[in-house]
Amino acid sequence: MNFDLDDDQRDIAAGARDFFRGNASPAAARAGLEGGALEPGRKALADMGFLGITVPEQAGGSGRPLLDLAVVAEQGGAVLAAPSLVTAARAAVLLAGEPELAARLADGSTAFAVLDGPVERSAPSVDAADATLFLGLDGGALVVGEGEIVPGRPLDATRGLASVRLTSRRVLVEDAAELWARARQVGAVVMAAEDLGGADRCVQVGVAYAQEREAFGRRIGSYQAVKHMLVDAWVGVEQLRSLVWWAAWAADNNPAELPLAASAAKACAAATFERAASTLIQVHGGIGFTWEHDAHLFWRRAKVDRLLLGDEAEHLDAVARLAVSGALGA
Amino acid sequence: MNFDLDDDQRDIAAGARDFFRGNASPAAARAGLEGGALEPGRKALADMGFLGITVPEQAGGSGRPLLDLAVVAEQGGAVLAAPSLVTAARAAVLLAGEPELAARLADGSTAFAVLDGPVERSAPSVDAADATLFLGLDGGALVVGEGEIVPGRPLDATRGLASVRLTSRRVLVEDAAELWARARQVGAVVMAAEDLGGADRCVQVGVAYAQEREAFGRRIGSYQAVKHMLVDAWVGVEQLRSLVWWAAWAADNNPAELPLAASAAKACAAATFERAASTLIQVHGGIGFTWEHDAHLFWRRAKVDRLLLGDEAEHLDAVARLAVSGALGA
Amino acid sequence: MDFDDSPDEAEYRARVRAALEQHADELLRLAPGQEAVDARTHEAEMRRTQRVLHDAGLVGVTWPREYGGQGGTLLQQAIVGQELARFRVPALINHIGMGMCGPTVIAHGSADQRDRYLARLLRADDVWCQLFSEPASGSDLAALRTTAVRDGEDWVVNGQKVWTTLAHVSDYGILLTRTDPEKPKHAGLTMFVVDMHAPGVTVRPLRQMGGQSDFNEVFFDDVRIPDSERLGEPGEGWRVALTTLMNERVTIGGAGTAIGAPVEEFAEHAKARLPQLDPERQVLARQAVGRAVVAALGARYTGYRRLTVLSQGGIPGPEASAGKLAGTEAAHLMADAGVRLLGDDAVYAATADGEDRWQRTQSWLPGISIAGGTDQVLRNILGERVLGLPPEPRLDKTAPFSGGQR
Amino acid sequence: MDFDDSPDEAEYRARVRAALEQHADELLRLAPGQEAVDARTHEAEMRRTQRVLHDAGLVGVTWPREYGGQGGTLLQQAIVGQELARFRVPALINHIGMGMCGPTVIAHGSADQRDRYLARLLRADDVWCQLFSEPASGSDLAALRTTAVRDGEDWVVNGQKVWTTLAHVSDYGILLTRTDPEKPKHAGLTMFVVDMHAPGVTVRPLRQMGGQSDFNEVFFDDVRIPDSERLGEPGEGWRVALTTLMNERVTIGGAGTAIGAPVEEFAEHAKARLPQLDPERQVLARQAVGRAVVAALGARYTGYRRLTVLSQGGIPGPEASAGKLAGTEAAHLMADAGVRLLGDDAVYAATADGEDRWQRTQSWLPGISIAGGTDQVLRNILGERVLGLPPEPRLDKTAPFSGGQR
Repeated sequence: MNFDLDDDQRDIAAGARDFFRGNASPAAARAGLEGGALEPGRKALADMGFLGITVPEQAGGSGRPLLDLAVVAEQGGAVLAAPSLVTAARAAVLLAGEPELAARLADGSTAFAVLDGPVERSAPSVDAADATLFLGLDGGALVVGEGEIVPGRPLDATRGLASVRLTSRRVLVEDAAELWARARQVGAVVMAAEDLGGADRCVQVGVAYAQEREAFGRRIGSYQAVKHMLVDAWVGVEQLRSLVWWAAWAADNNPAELPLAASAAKACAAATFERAASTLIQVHGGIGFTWEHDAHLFWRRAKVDRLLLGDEAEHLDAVARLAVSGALGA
Repeated sequence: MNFDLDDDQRDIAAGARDFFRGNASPAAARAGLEGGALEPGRKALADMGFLGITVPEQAGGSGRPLLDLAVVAEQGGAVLAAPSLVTAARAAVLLAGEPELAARLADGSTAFAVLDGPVERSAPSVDAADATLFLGLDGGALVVGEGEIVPGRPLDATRGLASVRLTSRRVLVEDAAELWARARQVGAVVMAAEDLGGADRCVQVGVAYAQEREAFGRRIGSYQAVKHMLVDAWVGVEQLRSLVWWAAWAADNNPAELPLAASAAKACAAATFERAASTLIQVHGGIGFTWEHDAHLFWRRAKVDRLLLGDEAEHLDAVARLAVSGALGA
Repeated sequence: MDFDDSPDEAEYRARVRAALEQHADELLRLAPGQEAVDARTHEAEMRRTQRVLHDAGLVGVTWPREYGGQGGTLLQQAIVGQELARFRVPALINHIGMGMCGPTVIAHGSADQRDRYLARLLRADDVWCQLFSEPASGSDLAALRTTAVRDGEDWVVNGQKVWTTLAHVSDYGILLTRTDPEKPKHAGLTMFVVDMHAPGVTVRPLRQMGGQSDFNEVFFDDVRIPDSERLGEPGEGWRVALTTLMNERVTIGGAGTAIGAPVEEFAEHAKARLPQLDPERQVLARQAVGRAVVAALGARYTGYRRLTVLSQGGIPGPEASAGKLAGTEAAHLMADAGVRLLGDDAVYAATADGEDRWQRTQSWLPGISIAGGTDQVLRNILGERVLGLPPEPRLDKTAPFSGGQR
Repeated sequence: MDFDDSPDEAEYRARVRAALEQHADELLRLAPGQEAVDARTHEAEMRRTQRVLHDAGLVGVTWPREYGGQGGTLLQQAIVGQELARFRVPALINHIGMGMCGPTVIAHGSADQRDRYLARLLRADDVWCQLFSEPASGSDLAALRTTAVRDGEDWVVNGQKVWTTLAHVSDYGILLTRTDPEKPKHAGLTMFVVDMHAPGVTVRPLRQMGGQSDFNEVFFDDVRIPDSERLGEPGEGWRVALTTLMNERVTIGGAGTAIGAPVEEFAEHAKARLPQLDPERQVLARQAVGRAVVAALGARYTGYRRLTVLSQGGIPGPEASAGKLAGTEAAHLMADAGVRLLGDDAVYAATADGEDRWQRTQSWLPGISIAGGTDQVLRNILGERVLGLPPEPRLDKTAPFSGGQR
């Protein structure tokens, strides 16, 4: 039994943490709500090699397992980095047979987005707002094409959500339903990893404040109402971390478990991040619901992410269906 | 605006409280689990006039509004009295056109039960275990008859649950669907009132213990974890009380509101009583989960009642359907 | 039990309605779907609206006649509130002044202060704000640090207040200060009336997470207040503030009025959106809708019970705090279900056609669980004052404030 | 990352399996669906089972060889635990003795005590129990009132203990007493080994809400204990007890083993019952099933992370308490969904064919949120020792116990 990161992965995580802390921040997420640029941005992610972690080496990537990408994604999530690594992970699966396109994904020369829903008018899709080439599922076929972008008023600007209508399309894989499903599961795992980073950060910031702030002659973290709220959020984060690691590990090492594990991780992420962000606000009291405080930026991310790539209800339903059809083993 | 009991109803409540405290108790509910007799029993309830509160005066009842019965039921619920007034309330509606049977209901000379589900093999029905005459819905018709009783191993003995197969049947009302639905709504209100009494009692007992018991040099009620748990339970009880009163009032004064109000009250009762009973156990710590303590008897009642006469999901669904079809008004 | 008005109440309500109809043209009213107006942009109309209502006898309903009020009952006040809402008149510009500042001046002001301030307050000739909270003293109000130092006939005030509703349009405020840091925290406070136009007062809007600015920060930099503007004795400020706060409780978490959207509006929204979901999602959505409706109805009818207490001449006690807790919970459930029902639009800050009703409520609710008493503080109040549970041990009530024990 | 055994672990596991197969006929095993055996009715078989396992080298895995143990690792212990569960061997009769009493004797006993007790304990020649909790001291263990008074070479014990697992079959117990009521509560305690067959010891079963009796009350009426049976110095009882409690933490909320039903069993149940619901109820039930499975898997894989720490030679810290919280939550969700899936049978204590798996778990879980550390105490531990949040102010640590401050 060795259910822990190895030394390589710890190094990757440490490097990612340094990079993201230096090149992204909740402040950028705040500025993004008023039109500011996203940080660190696609180019910086490509330069760090993060967009190509799971792209095969032949296509210019690192050919590393999804777990490596998940630990990087967690660090990005902690500072609300954008664009999301979900697109990189998902597109890497979809472009497995397209080394040339995969190379453009990995080196950041093309801004890909993966479209959810019908390609005639997609659902709000991650980082579609500034993408130039779109992957979509069109009548069972994987297609690539250009499109017309319709953004909405952002709730969380870092997700770059937009609805897209494909204006051109070329079929890459004829019968792509299974590939598409796997890519979406992988995307769900990476989003859960980003949410893990965000939720973990919420608990850390909340704990730090509760250790300092005083009310009625005591530090507020000594009150059970505050303490237990933070503990419950932390326990949730710990469960989420386990499910994210398991799901990411399963993607490469036990693909039959991926559907269940991905749905479990994504369902857990939705509830855990939302609770952690709400807790962060509540622990801070008045200052916690001001524009200048970071708390609402995590809250916004949580409110959006919980609905992307399948909401909690969809994934709980999937977990139940898979569990009763024997996916847990006997 | 006068949303409060009137002096008559306060008197009725006070009288009922005295009666039930003298003639029933959680101890009897405990003994019932090992075959002991239920308290106060059907005869005592009839003698007090409680079985006939809503039966018309011509049929030997008091012809009083449902709200009067609800305030009595609340007092019975507080001590886990049995049999339930749900059957009296429901049968009184069903027997509106049968004064002779209604008189036998009111004076307790016949032990009625109202069967849920098909009369060929009913669902577990309240106080059917020792009933001799059954009311049921058979292909849209209201029937009365004798039956074969199949009890289960009781979780809460005071509910007298049994499944029944009618062995004889006589049609009382040919096209009874609406009457039946109304009777079930009235039954739901009365059960919610009994649950209100139980939940309220749980909070009272929990508060009293938290005021006395000490740990770590302080009374445990001074700890926020305990205090807030009790407050949340109490706030729930207050909401439930409002919904029960409203629903009981609507039955006589604004019947169009009854379906929504009854479902709201029953849904709220299910969650509120269950939480209050769990809180009662948790506040007591070790002693709270012993056989000799009363806490589990409330917990048993809550675990059973939440599923009877439609569970929370059924009633929430009904509330939603009614609300979107305009039952709230514009 | 009777949800209708008593004959007296019905008559009063009819008079209120008639007065509103008569002055309809002079009143600011909310457009359909609009919930509030911004005092920043509509100050003049809001002042005019309150003046017109005042002259029609609908302002200061419960205030004594000698101070320009109507000498009426709390229930009449509630009826006016209901009718103003029905007539879609937004909250009056001086609602803080009427709900909190005025009652404090009545209770603790000098005859001269009462004469100078109260009638003008009701007419909105002067708008008032309440200057209590500070960055370092939120729930623990008595930990405030703004100082007032005696200097001849004046006091000199320095410090910062925060969460001050309406400060940017206010003419006066009631200001709680620390005048003796050597006393225990509750004992060294003094209350004043401060002229918001005095030199050294700076008001800065405070932006909330949803982007709007309902509150302000107020900075005091050597602001001079004549001793004649003191409310109550020096060192008695905490007792004076309790008057204000008890009146706040009457105002918040009120009697039968919803926090957030009314449940009827929520039901309309659900009616429009539910059919657009696929059948299985409808099953799940109805659970959420039903749960929210039950919570909202529970809060509403519990509010009616409090209103009944008013109707019978009673005074709301600490149990009114339960109204805010339950109302906030219901509002959360409605907002969450309301947003989810939007489908794809739920991930945006507004729907494609610019409608942001549910998203706006969603982003406003975290503040509601904090402002006017956090959920946790309300639970303490209910536990201790209603259920009679013992308080937490307090270490800060006796030590001198300057001793670092805050 | 690798969920498989390391080569060493795999080899050890194979040896364990072989030993179990070899002694299969001598071991008490659980029938399908059975979760536990009652020591009241199966004492002899349970003692024999432990003896057989001991002789096969599967008991006291981590204990030093000098005391009859195997000198192995915590991970080997976990492997033995997993394989015993897989082989459906019920909890060993001396699990309290091995998990808590023995380690305390090892740490604080005299050489003579260690010689006399430890080897016999591992072989279940003697069964042990832990006598700490009292009616007036649950979470606040140090408030205990059972007294031991020195009398010549003996101590005389009077008082009552409660929640004592296995007391009715025990030969010895470790007993925490108050020997100096004038000292502050933690300072006046002393620990002893008590002979459960001594005159004046009375054991009475304590019935739980579900009807079963997993615990006992134990009464001490002038029970004499020789001073040589003291564990640690007089007044050092609290320090000795902490040794016991730290070992308890290793035992509870463990590493990857579920509280309540395994999730696979729950899934089987759902598989059988879901199709019997009408389609809309299936939609709702799948939400509950999914939620419970996610919680159970989260607890399981978090347990695997703790197991990994063991595997790498680490010691479980206070974060293990999170395992009990999360495991209890998952068990609650599974039990509730499990009961609801029964349809009509959910209102009874058993299904029509007498099966009571889910109802029994339901009635057992309220106790699990209390026993071995209430949810609230666990949250305090996690908040203070893992997250580093400040403790509550304590007023009871310095006053003399007899001063009424308990």
